[in-house]
Amino acid sequence: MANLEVNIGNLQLKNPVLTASGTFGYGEEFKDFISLDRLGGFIVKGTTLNPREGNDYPRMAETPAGMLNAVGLQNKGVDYFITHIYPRIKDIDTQIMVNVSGASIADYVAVCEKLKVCDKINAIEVNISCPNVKQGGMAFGTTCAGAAEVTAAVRQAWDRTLIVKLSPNVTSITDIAKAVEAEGADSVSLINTLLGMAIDVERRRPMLSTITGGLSGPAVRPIAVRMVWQVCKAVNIPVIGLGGIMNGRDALEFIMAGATAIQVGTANFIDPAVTVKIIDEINGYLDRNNFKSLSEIRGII
Amino acid sequence: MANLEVNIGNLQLKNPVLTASGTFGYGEEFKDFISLDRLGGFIVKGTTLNPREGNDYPRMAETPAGMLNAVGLQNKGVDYFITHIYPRIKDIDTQIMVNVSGASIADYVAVCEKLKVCDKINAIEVNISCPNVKQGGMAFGTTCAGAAEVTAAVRQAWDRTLIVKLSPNVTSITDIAKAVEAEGADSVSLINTLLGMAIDVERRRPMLSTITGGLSGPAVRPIAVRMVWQVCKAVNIPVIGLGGIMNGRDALEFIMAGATAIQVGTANFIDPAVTVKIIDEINGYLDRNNFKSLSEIRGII
Amino acid sequence: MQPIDTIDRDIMKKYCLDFTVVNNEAIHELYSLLTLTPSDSSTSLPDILPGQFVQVRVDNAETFLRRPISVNDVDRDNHTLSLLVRNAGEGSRWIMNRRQGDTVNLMLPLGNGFGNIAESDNRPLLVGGGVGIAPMLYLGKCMSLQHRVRPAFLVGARSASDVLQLQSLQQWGDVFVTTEDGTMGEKGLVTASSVWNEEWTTVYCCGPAPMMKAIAQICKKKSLPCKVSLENMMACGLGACLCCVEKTVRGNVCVCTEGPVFDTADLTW
Amino acid sequence: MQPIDTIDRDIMKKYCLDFTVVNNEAIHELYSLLTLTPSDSSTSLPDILPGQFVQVRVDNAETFLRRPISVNDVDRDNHTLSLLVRNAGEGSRWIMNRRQGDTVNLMLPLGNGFGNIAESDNRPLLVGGGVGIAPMLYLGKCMSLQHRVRPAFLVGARSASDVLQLQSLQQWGDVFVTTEDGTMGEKGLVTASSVWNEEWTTVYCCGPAPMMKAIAQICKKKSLPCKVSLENMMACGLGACLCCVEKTVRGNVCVCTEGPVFDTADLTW
Repeated sequence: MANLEVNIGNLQLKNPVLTASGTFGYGEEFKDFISLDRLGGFIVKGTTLNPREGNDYPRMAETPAGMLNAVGLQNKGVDYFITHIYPRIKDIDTQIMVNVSGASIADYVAVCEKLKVCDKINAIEVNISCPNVKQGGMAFGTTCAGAAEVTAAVRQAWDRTLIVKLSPNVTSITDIAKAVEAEGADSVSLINTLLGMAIDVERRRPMLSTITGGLSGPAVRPIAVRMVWQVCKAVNIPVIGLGGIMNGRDALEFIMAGATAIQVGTANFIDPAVTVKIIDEINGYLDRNNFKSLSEIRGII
Repeated sequence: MANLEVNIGNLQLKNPVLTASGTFGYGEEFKDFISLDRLGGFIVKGTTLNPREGNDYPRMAETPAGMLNAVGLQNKGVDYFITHIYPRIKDIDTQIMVNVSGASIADYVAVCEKLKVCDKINAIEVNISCPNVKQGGMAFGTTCAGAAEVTAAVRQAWDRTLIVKLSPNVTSITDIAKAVEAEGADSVSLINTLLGMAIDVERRRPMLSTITGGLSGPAVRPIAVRMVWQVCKAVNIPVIGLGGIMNGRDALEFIMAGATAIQVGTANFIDPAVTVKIIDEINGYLDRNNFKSLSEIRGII
Repeated sequence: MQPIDTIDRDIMKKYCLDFTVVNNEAIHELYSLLTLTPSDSSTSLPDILPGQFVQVRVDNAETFLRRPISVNDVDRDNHTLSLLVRNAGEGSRWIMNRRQGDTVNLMLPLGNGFGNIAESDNRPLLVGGGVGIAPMLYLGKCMSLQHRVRPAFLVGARSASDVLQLQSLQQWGDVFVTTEDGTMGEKGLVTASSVWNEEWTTVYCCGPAPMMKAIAQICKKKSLPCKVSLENMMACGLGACLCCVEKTVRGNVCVCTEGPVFDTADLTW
Repeated sequence: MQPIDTIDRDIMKKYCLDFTVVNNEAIHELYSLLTLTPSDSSTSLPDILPGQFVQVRVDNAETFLRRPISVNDVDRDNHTLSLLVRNAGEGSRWIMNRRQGDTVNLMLPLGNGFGNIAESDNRPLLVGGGVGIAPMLYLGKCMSLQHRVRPAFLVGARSASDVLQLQSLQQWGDVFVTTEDGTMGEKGLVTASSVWNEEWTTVYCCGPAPMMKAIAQICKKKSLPCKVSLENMMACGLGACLCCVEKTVRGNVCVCTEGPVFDTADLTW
């Protein structure tokens, strides 16, 4: 039984397996399939200052080894989360993080201010990379200036662990990562979805109501592993890797590329118990190869 | 039997189905499986001024619904092509194009100058997006200035049809497309491969000798369709779409996104007769839906 | 078997289990009827309410996500459930091609189902178009066995050969048929059936969206309660991905958890 | 059947054909022997030279590219070819799981093969390690039937139970065995076999790279011609993708077209 504990800034995780925002609801949706306290942590879905209805149906399209989504940050708003959802999940023995989104810097800051009352929320993940909203989202994540501005403002408002989620839809993700590191981010998570599109050829119309959407799933894993490897070599803060992780082998690929922790996203839709299987498979791999801890293989490439 | 003819600048194609550089050799490799004169055209593999041995083995890794390659422009050089290969293929009744690569602007120009003697070569595709070479290649393709510089120089040296192949590894592919259009490119082809990476977790080493390589195959199709759709709305020159096309439906997806022609790449590795099947499937679709020509559905999204 | 009316759907546990194909009958060129039982004989078949569905895992090169399929019938004595599958693409084709003895992984039970049947609901009409008849068989069976209510079924099909599971339906209630070519029952669409001249207490409906919307209109005019089962595309089936949303009077809700069955009064049709 | 020595490999037509599984025998926990015949009975089995290979199309969620597999045997009278498949991953597992009657798409014949056998080559030694024995069976058969040369086979395996196709090999030549645990033949690796004390005219070898390199060294010392069959990863199998290259004295060449068989004098080992 190897040691799977990892730290993201001051945040201690019992193991490196987290769930990606927007793919795991508020955790409760999966409690019949796994014991949530086995997870290193989970990141509740994109939360905004005000309630959002999200985009029109259809919001999803299946693609080769992946899927496109255009949910558009549907959520009941931060106040509803704090009053109705947080009390139900706060005592689960794992790290619960909130993915924070906004259309303006003021929005991001306001959500962080409100979340301070949740003393069990030790970390937030700032989403500057959502491809499915008109304002904000990816707009902030595709320039160093925009990314730095959001990070600096949120850093002022939030003194617990601050993770910034990066967009892969850029020429140089390392430049963006360095910019948010410089503004005090404790960690970066990558990759968010790649902007994609699919067409219903028989009906001659887009598959998504928004025409374009975010691509996720194993299809994008090679791109994600490459970006994580590049960013790990460029920054000194811990990196959280995600993008198409379906099993323990995939998770280890990100860790060997340098990731301190990983997030499981789309795979939760196909196997609701995949996260605990991944934890067990990582464990099995370390034991089989006589590694005592993840640090022995992290960034080995 | 609908009309499948399309024009790329002054270049007339009997149908929109081309083959992507580096996936179809010099055509001859496929002559046992299809009659080459059925193709709209084929693009012979990346040709450089001097012979190149390419990268070390291993150069390939299978990924979900795709593959990574790091061939590194192995080729015998433009002189060898002109003397030994061109004479063998020049009389095939289809459009034969040469993909031109270089480590410097001077290289690109020199190759074009030499190719002028090949009077059956009516078009070249300038590769400013190869992710697998140290100098040149993608370096030119990821900035508007670099892309414009190569295009302007080649435009001076080559008065036949000039296609510029764009890299998807950028924040805004429309800006690059507009830059090369401004310098006189007759067409843009996209997407080249996405920079990716895979790790052999059991051996704890990269799958490719170059660590990173180019991702192709159906996995990337949603990204390619999105970029083609964006570029078609941004430029006035014909766009050639490619990226994970496996069948007629996929090809029509690109055409409905606005592409004038398409290239079949990785699919040639799985079904050597796929190009001809795609031509027949496009035909069948148009007939079944009573379309007389591709122009009725091109850019319908 | 616990009477379904005593089951609180909100506390029904969900499972992800391997099932073995006991039988796979091609009942039509486009439809197969698969009978499945838990592969682990020590695992009992989970409770399933009429109108609930399962998410089937598919393993082929073309398919990535699970496929939602509504439960057509449940046989407690034999520990089996059956799925009526329509050939609608690579995913459903893979399911239809499973042979006896093959293993298929299911997530179940999912969705709200048709809900409890009120005492006053003693003249229910169950309308199914095409594969939409699938959930109606199990609903009618439960009404008949657990409520001593003999439901009426209204089946719409293109032609006589497309009327599915007629004998099975007739076990539990009277069956009225409409076919577009008039080769069986009344000619025309279900909306034109003479059953609409009779009195009903509630209409339960599943089929193509245009059909369900037309029937919702009829019920509105007659101020009849109408429940429809929707088939929005979904990824997870658990309310996590928020992809299968339907607009309702209370905003966008997930069809996989708030549905698939909706009272048409709650929809924005 | 046309004697293979009269076939000019450079003008051999390549085909992409559906084959039907005639037989699939699990000859070992890790190996299956598949016998295949063209699905279209009017299609004759293409000419195949010893040492050539086929590209098998795989259809499952994990596999995208074809899998190259060397031809183990060809039976002209029954229009079948056989493939010895080792369980090496999702792709080969899919192939091993094909049942009798299933269809598999093949591209063939691919590669150069072992080439023509010189008159002077009257004491050939065919060395196979593990699944590397696959091409040696067909090579030995052709030598025996078409050259009246009785080849010697040297088979290396971990243990007696891992020695494959012993009886088939013995039909065509003398078989010498080495096993790492000494449970059959001589104990040790093929490189330690006493057969190296005898005189040979050419050594033909297929197996793990370290084994082939060691044997190349032995041959070099004895200035014996040595031909090895390489198994580099490949995508197309046609010389188009340039992924399977091997360094040679004349630079990088494609194993799929210039190989898979190389004279070790041409390699940079």
